[in-house]
Amino acid sequence: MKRYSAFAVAREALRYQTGWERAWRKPEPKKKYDVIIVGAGGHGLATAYYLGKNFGIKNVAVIEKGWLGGGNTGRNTTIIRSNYLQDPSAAIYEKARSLYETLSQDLNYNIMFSPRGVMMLAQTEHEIRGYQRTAHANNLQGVETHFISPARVKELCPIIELKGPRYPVLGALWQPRGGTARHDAVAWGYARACSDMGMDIIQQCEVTAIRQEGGKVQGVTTTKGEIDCDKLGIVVAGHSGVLAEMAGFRLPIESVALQALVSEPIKPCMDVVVMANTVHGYMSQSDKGEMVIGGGADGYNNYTQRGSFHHVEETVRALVETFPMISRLKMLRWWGGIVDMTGDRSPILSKTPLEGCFINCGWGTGGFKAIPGSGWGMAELIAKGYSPLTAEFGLNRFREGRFIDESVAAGVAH
Amino acid sequence: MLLINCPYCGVAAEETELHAGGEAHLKRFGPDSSDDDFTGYLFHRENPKGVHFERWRHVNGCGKWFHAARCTNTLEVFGTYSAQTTEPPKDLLDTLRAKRPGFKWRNIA
Amino acid sequence: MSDVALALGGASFDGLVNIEELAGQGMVTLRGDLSDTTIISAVKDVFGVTLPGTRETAFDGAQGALWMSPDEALLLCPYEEALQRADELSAKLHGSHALVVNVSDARAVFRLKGVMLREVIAKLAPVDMSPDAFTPGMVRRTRMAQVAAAFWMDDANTARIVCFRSVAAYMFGILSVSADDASAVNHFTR
Amino acid sequence: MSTRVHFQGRLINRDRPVSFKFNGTLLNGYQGDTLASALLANDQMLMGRSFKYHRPRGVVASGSEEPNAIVGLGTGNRFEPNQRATTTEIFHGLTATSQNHWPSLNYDVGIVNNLLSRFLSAGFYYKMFIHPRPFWKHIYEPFIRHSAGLGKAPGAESRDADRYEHFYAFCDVLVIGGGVAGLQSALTAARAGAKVLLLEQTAHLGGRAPVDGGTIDGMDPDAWVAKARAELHALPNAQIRTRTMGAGVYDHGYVLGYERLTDHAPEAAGPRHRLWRIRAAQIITATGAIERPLSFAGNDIPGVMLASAVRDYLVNFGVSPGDRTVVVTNNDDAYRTAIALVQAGLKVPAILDARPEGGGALMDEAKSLGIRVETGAAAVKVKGSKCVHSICRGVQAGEGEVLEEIFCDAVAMSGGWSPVVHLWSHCGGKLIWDASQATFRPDHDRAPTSHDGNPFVIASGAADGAFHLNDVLQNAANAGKTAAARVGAEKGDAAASSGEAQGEAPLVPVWMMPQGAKKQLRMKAWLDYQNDVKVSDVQLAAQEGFESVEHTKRYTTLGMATDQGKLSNINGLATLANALGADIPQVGTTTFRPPYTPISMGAIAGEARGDIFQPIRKTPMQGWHEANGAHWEPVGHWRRPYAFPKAGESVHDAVKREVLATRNSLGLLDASTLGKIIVKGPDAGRFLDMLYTNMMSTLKVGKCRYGLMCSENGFLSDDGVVARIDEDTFLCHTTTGGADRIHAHMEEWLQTEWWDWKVWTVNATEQFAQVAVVGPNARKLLEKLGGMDVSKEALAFMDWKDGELAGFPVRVYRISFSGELSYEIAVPANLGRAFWDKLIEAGQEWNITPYGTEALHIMRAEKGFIMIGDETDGTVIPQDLGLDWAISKKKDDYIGKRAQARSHMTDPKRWKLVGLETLDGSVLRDGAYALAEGTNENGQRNTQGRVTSTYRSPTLNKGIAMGLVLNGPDRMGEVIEFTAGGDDIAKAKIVNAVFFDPEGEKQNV
Repeated sequence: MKRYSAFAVAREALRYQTGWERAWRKPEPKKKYDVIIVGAGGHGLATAYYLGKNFGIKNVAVIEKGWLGGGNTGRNTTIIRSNYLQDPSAAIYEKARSLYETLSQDLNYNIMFSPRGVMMLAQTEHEIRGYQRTAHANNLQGVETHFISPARVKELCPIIELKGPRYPVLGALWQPRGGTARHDAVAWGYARACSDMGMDIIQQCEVTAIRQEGGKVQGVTTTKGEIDCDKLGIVVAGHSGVLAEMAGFRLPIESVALQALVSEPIKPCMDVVVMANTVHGYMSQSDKGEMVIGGGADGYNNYTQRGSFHHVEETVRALVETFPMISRLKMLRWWGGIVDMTGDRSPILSKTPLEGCFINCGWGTGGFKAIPGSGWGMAELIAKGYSPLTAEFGLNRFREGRFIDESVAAGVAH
Repeated sequence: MLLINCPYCGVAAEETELHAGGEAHLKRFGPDSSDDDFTGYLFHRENPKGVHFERWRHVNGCGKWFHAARCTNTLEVFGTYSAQTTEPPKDLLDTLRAKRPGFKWRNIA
Repeated sequence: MSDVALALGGASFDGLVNIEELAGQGMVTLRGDLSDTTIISAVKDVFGVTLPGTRETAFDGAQGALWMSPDEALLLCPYEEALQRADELSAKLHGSHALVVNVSDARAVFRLKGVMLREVIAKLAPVDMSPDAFTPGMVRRTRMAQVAAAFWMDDANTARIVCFRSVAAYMFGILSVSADDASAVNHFTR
Repeated sequence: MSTRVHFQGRLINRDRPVSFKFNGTLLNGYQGDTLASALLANDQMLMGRSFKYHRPRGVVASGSEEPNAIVGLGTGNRFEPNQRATTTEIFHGLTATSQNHWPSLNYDVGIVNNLLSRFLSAGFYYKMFIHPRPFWKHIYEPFIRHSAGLGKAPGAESRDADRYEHFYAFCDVLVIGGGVAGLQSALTAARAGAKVLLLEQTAHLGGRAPVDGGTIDGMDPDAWVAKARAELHALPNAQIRTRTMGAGVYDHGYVLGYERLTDHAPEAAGPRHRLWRIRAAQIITATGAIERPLSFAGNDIPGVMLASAVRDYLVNFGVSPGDRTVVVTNNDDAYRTAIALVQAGLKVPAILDARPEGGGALMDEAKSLGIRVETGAAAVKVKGSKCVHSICRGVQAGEGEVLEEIFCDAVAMSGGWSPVVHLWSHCGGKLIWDASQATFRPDHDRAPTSHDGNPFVIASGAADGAFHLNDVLQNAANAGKTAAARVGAEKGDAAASSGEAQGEAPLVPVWMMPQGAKKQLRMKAWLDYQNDVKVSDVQLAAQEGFESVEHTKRYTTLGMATDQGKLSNINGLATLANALGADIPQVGTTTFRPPYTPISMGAIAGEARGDIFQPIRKTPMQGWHEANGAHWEPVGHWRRPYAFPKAGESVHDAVKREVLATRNSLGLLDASTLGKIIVKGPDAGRFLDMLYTNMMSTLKVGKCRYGLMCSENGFLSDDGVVARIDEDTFLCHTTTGGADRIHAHMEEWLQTEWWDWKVWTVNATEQFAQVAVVGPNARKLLEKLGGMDVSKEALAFMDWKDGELAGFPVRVYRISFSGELSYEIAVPANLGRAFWDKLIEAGQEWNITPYGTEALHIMRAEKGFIMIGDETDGTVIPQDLGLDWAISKKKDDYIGKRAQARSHMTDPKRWKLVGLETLDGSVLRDGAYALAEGTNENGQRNTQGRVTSTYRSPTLNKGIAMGLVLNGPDRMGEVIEFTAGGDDIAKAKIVNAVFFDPEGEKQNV
């Protein structure tokens, strides 16, 4: 692989870019791999990458029905944070966040991680208490967060309205090293690095069956033929249920549409990510200048990647109230993704009833920020059969009633 | 932006009048049930890419819960029916068999 | 009782339509099987009207009944009579499976007057307000902007809107904005 | 030089001059001008700078597809960035500023990027700035953000001076687009009897036809349009809305219409935009077509425009972009521009037609006017920087050898036409490739389907790929007829008007000009003008393996600018297909998403701003609270008084005063927000036994019982006091946030699980105002009011009773959430305020003190009572809180019982509720965690508990807290450590959670 650098860019400029090679190879599938990962989104590619990097397992194929990075990796609002309340969540999201810090260097691909800071606004007394609790927990989890004053909120984000008539800003949970990254680049960077390690990324290849024998996985049948493997990782957000059914087990998952939108680009006016949970909206500004906006998910099962407009309306209404200056900006682009919702809204990274088959799914609305940590933990789980990062995210937790519930701040007081 | 007929008041209700209530025809498992049955009841949901039976409530309307058969991939609504039943009515199943030959949902086909 | 205080003290607004918070609207919720003859005749006895069909209204002067769902009706009468009539109906239905509750204080009622009332409602409710779709004699429970509401038309130029008392100020606010003189849509009128 | 010519201009009124400002200069136009036409009339061809290279740009199009002429409009609280000059109608006093340059439009230092453009190829950002790591965030990224970004941000404190609204409309047939196709479709559908609504995004009906010429039913197109409009206007079942864009088609026939009411008249009263939410049974997209640019070097220089735009400016606005315009084309339509220019007395030095044989009748007409036509010709490159200087002619089949340099000041280009398929595609309509016209058009067999599974969108006219005027009308009439038939309207005559226009020879697809252009030329051939994506960038993406159109789009940013690729998508796609050696349909298209053109956030938010942003629920006593200085706390949609600080008093001091006054004498709480649900029926007791963990069926009439409700998942979800009204009837109190939720929960179980049980419910929360009269003097106050016996004997603790107080009809519950002697009194809501006033007045002698939610919280914590939302967070079961006493052991079942038997729920290591007291009397931090030894596998510090509620108790004058602690109840007296911010810790002793009056002597009097 030719390394990317300022020098390489200059060299290629002088010879009209003729020297750039393919970012990833275009291989035909082999007969057999040590590990097959189904799904070349961020999570699948990261899993493959860390299998190679951390465990030397490089005889790996990543099989993708469509195009790599074409699912939720490229359809989210690119927020990266790890200010979660529960220990298992904080562990995997912080692992991810810390890997993001150096990911551009690790992959030799600028994924534009921008640790500009993430704030979650407290707009009720109840939210203040909830975020203070999170700050205490984060402190013990090694996640740097602070509860900050309204004045500090305004200083960090001048376009915010502190004294909204309905929900004045009472403070915020501030994670200074949270931020954003260029979502497509994360998939492309991992793909390029995987390909460089000799792994095969096979696009336009749909898995139609999972073959097993004696309760153990044997391989997959695809639109490009049968491919054998020792171990199989299923990492197909939005379609996990379909694959699980092929493997013969059920998942506590429902697929729903989540929507996001961007405004037209404007000059820099917001250098932090703001989440306002009381009014259900969040916003940041991309490097292109677009205001990137997200909100709530639909309540019904949906595979169309089209959500319902009233959610957009609710989100925009909330954000116009929080950031009045956006009222005369215009919505440029709107899109939807299919997200997997589990029973406790936390992900599943787990062994399955089928020996040799592992599953990573259920990231709901929070998958992008977890990609490196999820890949790291998943690779360890596949390679060694156990990972402290994924230990609490097993499928068995639903049976035991051992939930990882991050929505606890949503309780309602007297 | 779905439009679903409420079988109780006859209104073609837009989604903002409705509340989605998840999978239909769940059988409740109580205190003496096995772990498997109880976990299945609480968490294991049908999640088909295709025909789905589900519950809705006409919350900003007559307040009634009802059932709907809907395709999660095209959003076609095949029909709605009473909440007070443990299985879809026969005429709806006939419609489905005609429109979606080979459809399968749990043990309904 | 002179101490009776409406949510907004009888607020009013003049614009595309005249909006007025109504005093004196008694309301009684009836839960029961609306096809049950005992219930039908008890309602007829006490409120003077026959229970209306699906999404219909029935009126006899100040008394009336609105279809709310297959097992719920909202019965109307003068405010000061509501409690007594509710008790009377309750008594008549003793032994039947029914629940009668005076809800006159739980709700606010607004009256819209003017030819543009369809338009004002259509700014707020996801309901076809065209004259061929919604007419006097019908009642619609729905959402208006962000709150639940029900409305019906007494005649071509008069509608009444019911919402919960706690959101009366909000309802009055959204109605007034929608009835702003400079905001005519002229969709139902030319 | 662009200028106003002395004739034509069908849309402007030369009797009505309009003055406006552009970049501070006062300019004049006419009523009817767009900002773009008015700027051209003033020889202001340069209108903006591109996004990446800051190249000087002029207007290229005449409608909503414009990528270059994007300006900031208005000032102050009416400033709007990124508005298209081509769709902005001018008005007196309009102020526009060009964007993305510094210090000025003419001299922009950002143009340095242009000089570096060779380095800034596709993917450049991903390959650069990797080292050193901190430089990305602090140096590279801020620079990139600043040079990108397009329009100026509105001021941080700016507040939109306008308002917005929504409107719901319903129709049988919605026609989007008011050109001749839309009008014909609307006429046909309306004549058949369908209820029709037609939307047109501009202020004018007719679309392109009046500019393009021909005749309809023997009439001039303008005359036919006027006739059609009159007929529609006369039909009672048809409506026309101009200045209203069909912005998006959503599932089940839902369409967003974006009506711009006052953008052309900002001083007018009323809303600025109205967002239409239309539900249509059938939608006809008569959205026309958009002309494609040609990819030749220098095709972005100001003065190079779409041929149709040149014609539009001339015919509609009497403006010519230049004196000498060279036309470059691969089709016949562009000849119309040449003919119009010559007929207007302007020069057309040559038409460069890429087709070896040239065109048909239109070519002959052009030649007869003396225009030179070169066939098989190519524009090799355009020379110029801020304006066109000349065009170099070569052969299309070649590599770019220059045969001739033709001096000119404008270039009109046409690469063919693409139907506007956006609205067809928004909801899943598929496309097919029409090779003869080199374009995608709607695939009729794969239309979007609605709730009934049937197609609900029909394309009409040019949007369906019908380009000849007569084809357009026939196609449109068919669309109208089909739509009407689908809604059952089939009366009348469905015949279309007939159109006559010149026939056209077929086009020849041209994706690169000349076809073998060398690298140096391809690097100057723009695909996406605004985002500066060139042919060479797309080719590089393909070379690097970005083979999917989605990859290429994202890698190069092709089609992601504010025009969303209206001009560039097909050209980009064809370029990619060529680079991959694939057919265009194989490469496919990107997904079309709403909105068609950007719509304002204000319009989306609608009326919901300020006071009516969200409903604020108000109790009957709200007016008193407002008048008495309440400090508010939002609780759901309610806003409850947190405390009532007096003048000069801090909120904290007010809370303390309220607690002490209540404990010592008499307090008053507005408890109206508590849920009150009436549950009645022969099975009501049985039902409540399932709903609550407690046994409710055994409750005696006249008595109250505190109950707990869990979710089926076992977690505690609500609590409250249940009163038995009569044998069949219960009244269930819920928390403030719980009223609607619990009522819905009850109805859900009754309707969907136990539908054979005879139970009715009514949510009577708002029927009653409820007041808690609390404190040692509570009884004295009620006795003073008189009307009923409130003695201990007549109304014991946990009794309720109907009666009268001071003439008010009341229901009195003797329940206490403070540990004091307490009566909760319900009165009809309309009497609530009067009753409250009466209590205040009568309670003066005991210093009656209204208190807010914080005093309520403190007093309950002093008594060790749990609070839903504090002690519970959705993960807590009653057993964690030591509430086993409220869980009936006699019942076989209740909601949540099975869940509570799961292994994690019965785990003895679950944290349990205890009281906590710091050793020094200080207050533990909200949300603090109790430290345990060591760390877990992930390096996180182990914990053994957490604080759930913590206050300074005014009564006990020390910090008190409740918390969940590992084995807590067995560790009384033990001291453990809690986090206290940063590395600080606080030591606290585990104690009983009842801090005050543990024997209950105060409430039981």
